[in-house]
Amino acid sequence: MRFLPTDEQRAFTRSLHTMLRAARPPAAARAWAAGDPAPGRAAWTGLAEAGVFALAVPENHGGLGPLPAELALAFVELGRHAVPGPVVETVAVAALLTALGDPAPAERLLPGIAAGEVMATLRLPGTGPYALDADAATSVLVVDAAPAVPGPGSPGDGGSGSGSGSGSGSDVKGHADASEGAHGGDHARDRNGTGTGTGKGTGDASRPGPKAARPPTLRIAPGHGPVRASADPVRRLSVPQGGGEVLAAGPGVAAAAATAVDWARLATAAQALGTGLALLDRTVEHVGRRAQFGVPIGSFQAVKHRLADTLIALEFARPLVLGAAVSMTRTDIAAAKVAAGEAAYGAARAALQLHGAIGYTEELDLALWLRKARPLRDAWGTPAQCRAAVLRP
Amino acid sequence: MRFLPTDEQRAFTRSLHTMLRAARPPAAARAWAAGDPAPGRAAWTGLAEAGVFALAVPENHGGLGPLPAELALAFVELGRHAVPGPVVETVAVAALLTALGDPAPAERLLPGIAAGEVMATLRLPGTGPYALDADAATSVLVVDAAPAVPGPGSPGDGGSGSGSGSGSGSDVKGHADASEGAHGGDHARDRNGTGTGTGKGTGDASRPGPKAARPPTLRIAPGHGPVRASADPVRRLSVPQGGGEVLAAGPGVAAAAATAVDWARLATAAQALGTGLALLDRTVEHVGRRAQFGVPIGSFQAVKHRLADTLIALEFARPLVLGAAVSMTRTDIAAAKVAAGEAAYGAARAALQLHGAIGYTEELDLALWLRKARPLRDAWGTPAQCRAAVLRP
Amino acid sequence: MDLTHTADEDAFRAEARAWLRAHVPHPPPPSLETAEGFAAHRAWEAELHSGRWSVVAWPEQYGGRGADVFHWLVFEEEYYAAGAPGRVSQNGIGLLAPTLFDHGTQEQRARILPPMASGEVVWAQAWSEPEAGSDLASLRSRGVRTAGGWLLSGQKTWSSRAAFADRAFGLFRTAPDEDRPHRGLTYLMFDLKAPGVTVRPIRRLDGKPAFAELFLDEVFVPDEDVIGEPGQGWRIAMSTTGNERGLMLRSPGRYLAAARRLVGLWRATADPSDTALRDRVADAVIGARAYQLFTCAGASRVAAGSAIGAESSLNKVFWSEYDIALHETALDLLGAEGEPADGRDGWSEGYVFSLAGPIYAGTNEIQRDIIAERLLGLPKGRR
Amino acid sequence: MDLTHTADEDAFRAEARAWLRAHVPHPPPPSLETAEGFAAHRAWEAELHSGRWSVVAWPEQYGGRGADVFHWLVFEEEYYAAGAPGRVSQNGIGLLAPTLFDHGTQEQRARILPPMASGEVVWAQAWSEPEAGSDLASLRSRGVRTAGGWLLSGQKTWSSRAAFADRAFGLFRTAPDEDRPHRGLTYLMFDLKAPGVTVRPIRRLDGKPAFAELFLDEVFVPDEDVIGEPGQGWRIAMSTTGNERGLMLRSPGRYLAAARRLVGLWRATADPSDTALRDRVADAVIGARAYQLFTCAGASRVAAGSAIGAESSLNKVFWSEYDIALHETALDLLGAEGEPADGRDGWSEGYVFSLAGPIYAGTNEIQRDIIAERLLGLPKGRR
Repeated sequence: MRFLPTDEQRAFTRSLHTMLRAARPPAAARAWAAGDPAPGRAAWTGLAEAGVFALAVPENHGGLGPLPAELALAFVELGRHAVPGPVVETVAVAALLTALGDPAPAERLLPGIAAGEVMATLRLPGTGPYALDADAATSVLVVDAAPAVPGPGSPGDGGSGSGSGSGSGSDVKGHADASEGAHGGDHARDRNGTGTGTGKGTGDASRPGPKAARPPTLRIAPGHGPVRASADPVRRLSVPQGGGEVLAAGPGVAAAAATAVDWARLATAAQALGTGLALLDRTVEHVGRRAQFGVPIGSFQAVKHRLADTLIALEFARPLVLGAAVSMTRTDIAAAKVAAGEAAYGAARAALQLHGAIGYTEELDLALWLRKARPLRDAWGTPAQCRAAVLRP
Repeated sequence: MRFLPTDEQRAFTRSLHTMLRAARPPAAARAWAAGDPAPGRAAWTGLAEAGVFALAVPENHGGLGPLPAELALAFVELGRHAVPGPVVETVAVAALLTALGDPAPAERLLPGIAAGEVMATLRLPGTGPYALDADAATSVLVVDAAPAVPGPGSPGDGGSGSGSGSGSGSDVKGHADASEGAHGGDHARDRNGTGTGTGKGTGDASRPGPKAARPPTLRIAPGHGPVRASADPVRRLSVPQGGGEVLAAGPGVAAAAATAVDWARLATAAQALGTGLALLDRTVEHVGRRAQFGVPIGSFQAVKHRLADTLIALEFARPLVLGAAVSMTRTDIAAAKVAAGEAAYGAARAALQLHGAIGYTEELDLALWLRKARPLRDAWGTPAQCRAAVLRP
Repeated sequence: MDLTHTADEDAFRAEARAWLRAHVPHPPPPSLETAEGFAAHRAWEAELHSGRWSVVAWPEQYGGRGADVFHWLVFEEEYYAAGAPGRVSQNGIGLLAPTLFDHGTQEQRARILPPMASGEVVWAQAWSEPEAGSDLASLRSRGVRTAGGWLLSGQKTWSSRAAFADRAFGLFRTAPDEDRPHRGLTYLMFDLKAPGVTVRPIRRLDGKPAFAELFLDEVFVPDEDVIGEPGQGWRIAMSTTGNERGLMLRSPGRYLAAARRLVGLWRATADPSDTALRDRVADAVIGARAYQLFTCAGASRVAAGSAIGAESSLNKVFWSEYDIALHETALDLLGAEGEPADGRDGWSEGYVFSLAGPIYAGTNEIQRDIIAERLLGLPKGRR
Repeated sequence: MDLTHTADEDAFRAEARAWLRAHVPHPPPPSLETAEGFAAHRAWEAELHSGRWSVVAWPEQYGGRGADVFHWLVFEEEYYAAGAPGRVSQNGIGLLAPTLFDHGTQEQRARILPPMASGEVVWAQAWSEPEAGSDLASLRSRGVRTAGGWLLSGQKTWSSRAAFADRAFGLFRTAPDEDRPHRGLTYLMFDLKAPGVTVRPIRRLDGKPAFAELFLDEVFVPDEDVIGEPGQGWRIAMSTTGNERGLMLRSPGRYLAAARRLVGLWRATADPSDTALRDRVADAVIGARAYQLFTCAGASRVAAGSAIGAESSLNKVFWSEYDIALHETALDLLGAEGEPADGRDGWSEGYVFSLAGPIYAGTNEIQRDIIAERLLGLPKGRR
């Protein structure tokens, strides 16, 4: 056992850090939010050249991977530098196509992902109507109607993710549970695990039973609806259009989607961890400089203790994220997602409070991390969904 | 509107405070825990002479009441002074007999309660197998098997409180939900509301359906099993024996039991509030005196803020308790129980931490309040049960 | 100890309810932190004023109804229950007007209050400065004596709504050589369009210009716009923070209505057996009721002649943390629909707004120090 | 970055598991904070020792197996997974022994360690004094030079297990005139049955005599029971708090086993759709895994030659708060059966024990100060 990054891994993250600092992602993120993806695309190319996306792509499709540990370390840096774009989603697409095992769609997209030419995004049933950054992505993938395998103790309740076949996304309620459904979990428990309020009214009567379930399909959406800004305006949300070319169908798509969720959760957890670390760093710097009542506010015990608690949460989330990347078990990944997501959100709350009014402004770059923490906490699995997954036998 | 104690109410609580201080309840509580109820009985007589129990007894049965506002004010003082004995349970018995409306049992016990001659305790289905202080009480009342009225949206699941007919109390699981069941609530929701871990295995197969439900009965238990110390040793728990004289039966018993739960919750909430206030007072005094690193620890900001939060929780629980005593609505009472119970438990955690090791000893009188906070938080309705009640339509 | 309303209060409630039902705009106007929304909210103030509902607690001569604190609480309950818009004139009505009632001249009241009541003049506050956040005693913006008035120079910041407001009020250092920093401050009012004033809007987290920086360069303020004696500004400002405004900064009606909306959202969207969410919704209901009853007790003490002092710090910490928890619960109930910035029913904007609660009007850290030292009597430390 | 075990570690695990399965007493012995339970736990130490499992991390010559930190972690996982009893010799093994390895003489190690390993001599710590809780520099108990040794006088308190233990170790002021209070302290060992020692048991919240006050009146300690140089006691005591013992104070195996028991309780008693409880049970599982992996990373750093310094404060705050939350969840799962003091499966006693966590071994307030100042580099304040 040597549960520490190797020298090579450390050199890799250091070089990423140096490259990203030079690329000034805050400016790219602001442009991205304003609808100008050009600087973000340039950063993307840099990431691809550094091999980040290739980590998620197998060697036989032009990649270096799959190397989840290196990927997690890289995503900590992406979070730390507030890099814009569908970085998690592109990795999830790579994982999905890899898991699918079908050479044609894999060869069509994976080499491009590894090379940084494909910027992909993805919507799975159960994670809401939106795809992230579909307006900037080169490929918008959609999985429709992945029926859940009934779990033990879930009599006669195997359908999940109904109503998403149209791809219109207007029927939010139809997407309640499929990120868990894709995990083959127990539907009833999933619903309790969502905490997303989309459970009720899913339409018990209209939900197809196990026998009526259509096979899940993977398609390339022909476009997307109007862009809505997220609470983090760097995250641009839109609903993928229906129709388009079907790449794959059948139960294999559901299993591959579950794998995609795993990778997406891991990458999001790492990104959240990096986000929280950046928030803490900036806040520590601020409170050491900002004076009130004649002393730096960082000398007040209330400030110290709040930041100590923030550090504790992040430093115990970190080994969960890296450990999940090593083990790649579903429960470890879910645990990492809970801990990193909550730690980052806690860091955001502390950062805002301790910066005071200046932290509440869009003008300070701090906002780029502040506003990202909460969406990352929930993306690809809310804390409630992931807690349910931790206890799934 | 004058949502303040009147001059008379203030004079009453002041006189109670003076009387209790003179009676040195900590010594009585320690004797009570050791199995010597004599000093506690003497304090009981003093409370009765001050009219405390008469507040729960209607005038036509020798009381002064029902006067819930005065009773709540009195119970804040009982909590503040750590008075031992089944004070809440005696009030609950008075409320039950009053609500029952049957003159014979009422006349048999109520005048004695008002006069302080009857020290009663009570077990209802759904609050566990134990009755409090049955060894010291003069009357041990038991309600068995109060069937719940199925609530809306609770198809075919109307049974509740099964398995308590024997009165043996060995079948804890049978008591899962009846304090809520006594409130006529929805069984399925109740179970989720208990948070008591007794839901599963209640025996779905063996639970009588709505048609098989026996009518609830009220009886005087002929005795009790061995005494088990609570985590608060001043609370002496035992299981009432089966059998004994039946005082009443029929649906009226269920409704009266629900009223008894309301009064028990209100009195417990007030007692918890007083407990929390006493914990805060003692801790403020301690941290002003105890020095570390050359200054009183009460000058450290972390200590200040923790006590400020404790005060906030208690000062917002106080109007809930008094407001519930004025309105006597079921939701207000449940809200008060949640807030006062959690505030007192929070005060206990803060008191222990800020006293340090000395607070962790049985020798300091602080322990009398410390150990009571958690049982009071849960008695007659856990926070989860009471939160469910707050939202019940 | 009672919670009953008088017949007069009941009648007042019925009248308010009927008027509001007939007049509250549906759909609600755009966010008041936008130019368009600000104009719409100003128009709504005029409409409220036309019904004599804009300043119910003021004397009738200034457009009010002379409502006591209990009537005010009733009005606020009805106002928020009706889903009526936020109050764009809140800073003037809640902060400046009480100061004018206590320390202003007859002339000032007659000149300033009626257009405030009608929304014709909307006021912004100008307290904070870049180097003086929670530490107001270190204010540096100054007023220099000139013929017939004062020339103001310096910089103010975090001036809520100043991006669109008409006038502002604040403290300025007029006697810089005083040995104690609390002395030598003067309470002044000035025009945001006056020569020498530059308003730079500041965008909050959601991009809306909810406050502004004010740069003042020899801005002339006539003597008639000084409140109280020059040099007494600190005392005047403090004297109106310790009264019942501690109770009135956020009315219980606001949270009762918000909790009711949350319960509605929960019933519409959540699985009732999802106890984790249920418990948080219940806590929102419990907290709103606690805040209402706490305020009733405080109002009763005020009505009985007591002053509300440091107790208002309990209030501030409670509502500000409550408000965030309530909005976090709403967003969790909304799930994926909670992410968009223009999310459903204003919950997303409400969440952003709530985040400022623990920061402004005295940070919660300062409030907890006050609670510990003044209410619990703990020894002062260096913090 | 890997989490695999070596073949040797796997074999060690298998051997430990097999031995424990054959030897762990069922039902478990009574609480070790009682006379009867103490004796039973002492007997268990002897049994462990007979299998060479009592001090796996020590060199073989003292009864150990020379296990490195990874083997130790494996052993601890197996130990707690097997439901084995608490370790009555923990203070000696965890605190005194590392000090003897670093600062003791060959003679001391040969004389003291073997009977410690076998449970023949059980050690108590004697650090705190009534006026010196978190502030050890203000210790007052003193040692006065006498022929061939020292005479100890004064009072110690919060001496865990001293009610039943055999010997104790602690710091005594032997040079009272030193100008800096950290100087002039000497690290000494003494017999709890020696003339001049009075042991007054102190009952903790559940009534059990878990610690004691020690009154010392000219208690003779021979020179051979001084550890290191006289006057160097502070440095010696501190030098063994900053090493890997920060990792080893509470082993991950303990919480992994506790979380597993909690999940079992939850599956046996709770409604799985009760998400409020489910989330807390999940957090216990997540926390145990986080603690395990955090410790693995720390152990890997130690194995790679790094020192564990202030990082052990992260560890202390985490496990102490985790332990309370876990037990609170268990009691909530037990419902009415969680109230009795002798409640099911030791959860009630475990809860009482957990409550001490944030207080002892440096209060969590002190730990957070250390984290803020030493790990985050925030400026020192007066606290």
